[in-house]
Amino acid sequence: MEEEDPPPVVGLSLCHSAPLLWRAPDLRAVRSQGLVGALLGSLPRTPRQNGRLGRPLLLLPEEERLLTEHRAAAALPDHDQDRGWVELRQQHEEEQQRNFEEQSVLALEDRKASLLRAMTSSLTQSGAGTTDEDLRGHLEALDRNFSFPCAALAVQLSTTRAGLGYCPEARALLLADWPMRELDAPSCDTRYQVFRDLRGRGFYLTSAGKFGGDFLVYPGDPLRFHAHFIAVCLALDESLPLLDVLAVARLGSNVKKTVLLCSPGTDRVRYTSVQWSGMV
Amino acid sequence: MSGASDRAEASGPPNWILHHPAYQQMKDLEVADSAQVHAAFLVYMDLTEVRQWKEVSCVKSPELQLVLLEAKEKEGGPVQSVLPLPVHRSLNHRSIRHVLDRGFPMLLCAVASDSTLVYQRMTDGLVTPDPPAGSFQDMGRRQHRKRRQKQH
Amino acid sequence: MQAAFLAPRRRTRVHEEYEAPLPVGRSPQEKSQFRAELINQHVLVCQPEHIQKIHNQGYFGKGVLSRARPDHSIYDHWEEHEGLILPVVSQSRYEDLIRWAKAALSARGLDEDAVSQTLLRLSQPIEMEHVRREMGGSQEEEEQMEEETCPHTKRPRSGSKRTCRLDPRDPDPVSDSDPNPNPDPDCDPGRLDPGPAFFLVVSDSEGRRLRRTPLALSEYLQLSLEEAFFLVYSLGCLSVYLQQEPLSVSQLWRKFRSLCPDFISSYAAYHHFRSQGWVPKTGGGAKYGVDLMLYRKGPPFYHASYSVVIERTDDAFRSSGLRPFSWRSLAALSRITANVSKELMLCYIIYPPDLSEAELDSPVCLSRLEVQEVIVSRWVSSRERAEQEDI
Amino acid sequence: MADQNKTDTEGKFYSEILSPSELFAARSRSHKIPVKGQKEFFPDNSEEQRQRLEQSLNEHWSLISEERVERLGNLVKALWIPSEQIVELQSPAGKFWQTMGFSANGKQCLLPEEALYLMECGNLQVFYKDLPLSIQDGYERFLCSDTVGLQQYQVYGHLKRLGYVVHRFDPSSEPSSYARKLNLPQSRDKAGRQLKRKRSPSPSLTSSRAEAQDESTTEKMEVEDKYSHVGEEDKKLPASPLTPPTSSSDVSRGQTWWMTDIPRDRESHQASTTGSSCWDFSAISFPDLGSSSTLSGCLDPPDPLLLPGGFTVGVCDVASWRQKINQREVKMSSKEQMREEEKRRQGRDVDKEVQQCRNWAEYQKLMVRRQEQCEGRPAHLWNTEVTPLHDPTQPISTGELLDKISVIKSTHLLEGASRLKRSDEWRICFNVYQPDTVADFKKSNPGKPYSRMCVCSFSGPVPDLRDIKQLALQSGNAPVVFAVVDYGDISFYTFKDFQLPTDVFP
Repeated sequence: MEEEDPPPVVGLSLCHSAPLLWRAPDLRAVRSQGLVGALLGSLPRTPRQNGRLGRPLLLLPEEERLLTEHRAAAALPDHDQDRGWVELRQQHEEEQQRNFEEQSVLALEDRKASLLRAMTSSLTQSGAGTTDEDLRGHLEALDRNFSFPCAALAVQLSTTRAGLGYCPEARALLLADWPMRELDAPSCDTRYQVFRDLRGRGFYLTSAGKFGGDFLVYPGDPLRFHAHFIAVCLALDESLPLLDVLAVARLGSNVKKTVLLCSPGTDRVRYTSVQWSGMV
Repeated sequence: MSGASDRAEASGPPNWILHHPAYQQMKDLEVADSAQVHAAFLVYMDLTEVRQWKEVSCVKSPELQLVLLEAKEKEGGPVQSVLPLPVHRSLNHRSIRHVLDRGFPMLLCAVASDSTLVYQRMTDGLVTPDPPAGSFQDMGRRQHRKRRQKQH
Repeated sequence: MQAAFLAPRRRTRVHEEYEAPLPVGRSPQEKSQFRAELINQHVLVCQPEHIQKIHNQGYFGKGVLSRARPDHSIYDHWEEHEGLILPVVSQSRYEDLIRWAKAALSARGLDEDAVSQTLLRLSQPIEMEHVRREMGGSQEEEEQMEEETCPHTKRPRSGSKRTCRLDPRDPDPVSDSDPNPNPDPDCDPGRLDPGPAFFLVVSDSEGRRLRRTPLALSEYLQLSLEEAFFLVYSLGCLSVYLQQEPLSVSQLWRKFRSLCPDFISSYAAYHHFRSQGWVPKTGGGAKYGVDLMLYRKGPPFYHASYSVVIERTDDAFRSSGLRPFSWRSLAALSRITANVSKELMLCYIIYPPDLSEAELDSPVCLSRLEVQEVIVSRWVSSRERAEQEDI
Repeated sequence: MADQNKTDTEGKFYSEILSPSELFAARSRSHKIPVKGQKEFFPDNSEEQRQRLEQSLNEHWSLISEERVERLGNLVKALWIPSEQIVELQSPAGKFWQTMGFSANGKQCLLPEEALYLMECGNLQVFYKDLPLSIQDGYERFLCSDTVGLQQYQVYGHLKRLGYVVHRFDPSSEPSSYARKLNLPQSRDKAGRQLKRKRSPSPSLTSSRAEAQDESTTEKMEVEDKYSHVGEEDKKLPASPLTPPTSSSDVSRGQTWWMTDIPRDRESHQASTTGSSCWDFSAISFPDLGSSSTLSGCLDPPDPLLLPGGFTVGVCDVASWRQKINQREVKMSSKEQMREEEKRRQGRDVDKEVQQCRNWAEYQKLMVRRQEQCEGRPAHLWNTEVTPLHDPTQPISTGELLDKISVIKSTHLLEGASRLKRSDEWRICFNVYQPDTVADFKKSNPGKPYSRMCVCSFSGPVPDLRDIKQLALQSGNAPVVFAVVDYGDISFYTFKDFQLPTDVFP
């Protein structure tokens, strides 16, 4: 399922230590590796709703660690390095100018096309009257009088920062080493080992906090499949109040998922499925 | 109406729990944790007397120093290990693995201080949950739920 | 901000009448002194009359052989046999009971001869005539008694469940103390039900044989430590015996503290809810991963209103809980509570700073504790997201 | 898996700057979101399933990679001023000004989170050093962990997208706990309430219900504040079996269910206790030393029957006593008189049997009788230092019994909260106002917030009682909501003060 070529290196931007992905191809690249992440931003198409969100994509610490271990992610340079600002400003101005000119042309063409459409339709409807002559006259008048208002200019509010990343050469820079962030608290390590193992088995994982666990475990892409498991990660010797086991198991049965106790052992990760017994 | 108070003074008949052969057997396992032994006995009684399980017996887990039960839900069915545990205890995954390593499917039974029992099924590995009922059945269930909500 | 009080939900079908809020007499004639045993760190009420009163007046405890109400019968199958309805047991089950009766008799210090004689007498074949004769008059009496004294006794759902008990002191039990003989409305009134003193033993080789029950289980009521202490200390109506010796209030307090890691907090919470007139059930909490469930009036009448988690805090309101909360565990509790239309309540027991160990050694310290109730609920920012369905 | 989706549009994905023709074309693009299909349970490797997945992914990526394109005329222009951490508007503000932004030195400004949200909505173009900032720039430059960090912004955006008005919480603008204790009228509060009255009927059922609840809880709090000095007994309405902890506002809700199945015989029970055979006070003379009409300086010895045994009381010279006592007449208002009368009545009602004794001899007989009764009580419970709270041989009503065993005091969240030192671990981040208040919303006079948000991380600690108390005190009249951020998920929890009502069954 995963490609033989090494996956493209994605650029992480750290927002107060939260690893965010911004560029659409990067989002696709991590999804192709079975990493889901969490979208945080408003969706450009319909921003005022929470049902479907847009970029940026926040990675779980486990996802970040997996990518860095595979050398498939690197940090983007910080925004404070305002390098080449002068050139960028100049570039921007030129672009805006070009943009205005081209859109003026497009707008004029658009108007002409609709004029043409309107006249031909009225021609066919009335059956007589207007001629090619008339049409040419109208079009010429349009040419003379048309001015494209500045307010009508369509502008892009870029999602990603301009600059690095748009030229393929710059991407090579991303291969440069960057220190892996410390994420090695024992609980983090337990979670990571479980995450890596389950991902290795082909599952897709998302955070399962509101279900009382660490991960929701999906048999395929969460866009299309329901989660099967609520994974609870704990060290083999970690003490767990029985009441907590009862609570999460009951929740699991309420939402028709198996609760999975996951503990990394010396050789492999141990899994125990907990299900409501139906013995009441 | 003074019967009740008179009886309170009398010592009453001997307690059958203490004379039950299964209880005696559990005692003989020399598990120090007497609350767990009592929990195990309650589960034993529930399985044999209430649920009519077959071939219910008790064994001691040397690793956990606890009484475990072995039982079959039906005659000729598979053996299951049962771990009875007072509800306010904690446990770790290693203890669960010890019981699972006996090779049987396992029930964890939480025993509340008033003898309420809550069973959880524990299985080695990943057990995919049952797929949700088909759309037809689902409809039925939803309507049923609606009806119940109306009643309340 | 004060959480609104939500009306408890009444059960749609109520099978019983309400006897009394608590097992204490409301007239000087009505004496209430009950007895329980402390066995294996658990409190058991063994006398059937005590069980009925303690359970039906305030819903204390749980029958060890029943789901809630102590109404277990060991017999699931009943058959008509020559005009009588009798329980049916298998040969192996019968042998178990004989073995058990033997153990019980030996344990009472009878010598081997006496034991085997008694067993022999018990296991002799009997005739239907004998059963009919023994049953004879008692049937009418019982029914009369039932009407007079137990108007509130719940009628079993079907004829298959009956209370049964046997006093091992009496190897030849008759059903005269059975408070609930054959009330099955469906059965032919002409037939007699001998109660559980006799049953049919079924074996492959010999078919059905009529036998005396060698020994029957009587249902016991197990009280949680909090329930037991409440009945002793707050109501003064129960005595708990340890190896035939009754314990004083202080002895019991010390004993329970040694058995339960934070008995003071859990008892304080229990006591508080009882003194507010509610019925807390510690056992039911296990089903929902909490310490106790809180009912109005009693489980037969209302659904539980609250799932309660007890937390202990010091004077600076710092928690020192035995079960530290995480958002994860709170999320799970909040969801399962909401799924069954209950509310999640945190019950903080606040200890003053100067409470000495000496003071804690007596239940008098309860008056120095304070209780803070907090309702935890999930606020749904919008209904637009039917996320739960979608995962 | 996504490899298969790499089509010839790949080039487009790698260049996220749109060409003029793309920009022009984007003006007429759809605003619909494709509906997600029903999810499946098992991957079965079937072609149909693969196709459905591919379609879903294609829709997903086209949605995700879409860029914001707006008409320049619809955009408000603004400048990012990093030194002040604000965004200054360069062109007139839009509709958002009703609920967002503030004026400073004659300039219209936005807080960073407001600016970022408006950028995400396609309303605002922010420039820095003459270059427009991208959304990414906004996240990286505007968010600051001291004020509104990423998690706070997630919560802000979540609520804003649902239409709530969200403002930063400013502790200094809230009334002090002292002012609150005095129940000083808050000018802001008053205005806020007027605002509510003027408001048109709420458009959505949910919000109006929530609001109603909100209103009633406010009232309740005020009622409670006013009467907090009233003793416990006064709060309990003895006639109702289930007494809400607070009065009136709750009753209407409760009535429907608790009134029906309980015989209300407590009152009649109480009425019958007023027995007729009491100490005959008309026959016992009580000397009124204060009365100016007292003639002689001596009092006759009292009837020995009225005295406890072993006393002999002779003639008493009262002259010296009269000098020691305050003889001024006590003036009582009618209210005080009533209270006094009430007190006297209650004092007598304490014990029915004692009340029936006509003299000391009878009283002592009663005590002996009771002692004998007590001897029937189990010695192991009663002949020790710690005895049960209740003696079952002395039956009393359930209500009295519950009163008797109520030894643990119930407290509330604000009690002792002011003595706690404020911790930095928890802070209220936002005030939140309901979406339906937007039409009449005044930034200068926002009124009482619907709730206050405390933003925290799912992996962080759960507030303990101390934290809950502190925040409740700080928040005062509005409930504190904990917005718990678990990566992309946000859950909201409240920890509300509660007092379980007493429920007495006769």
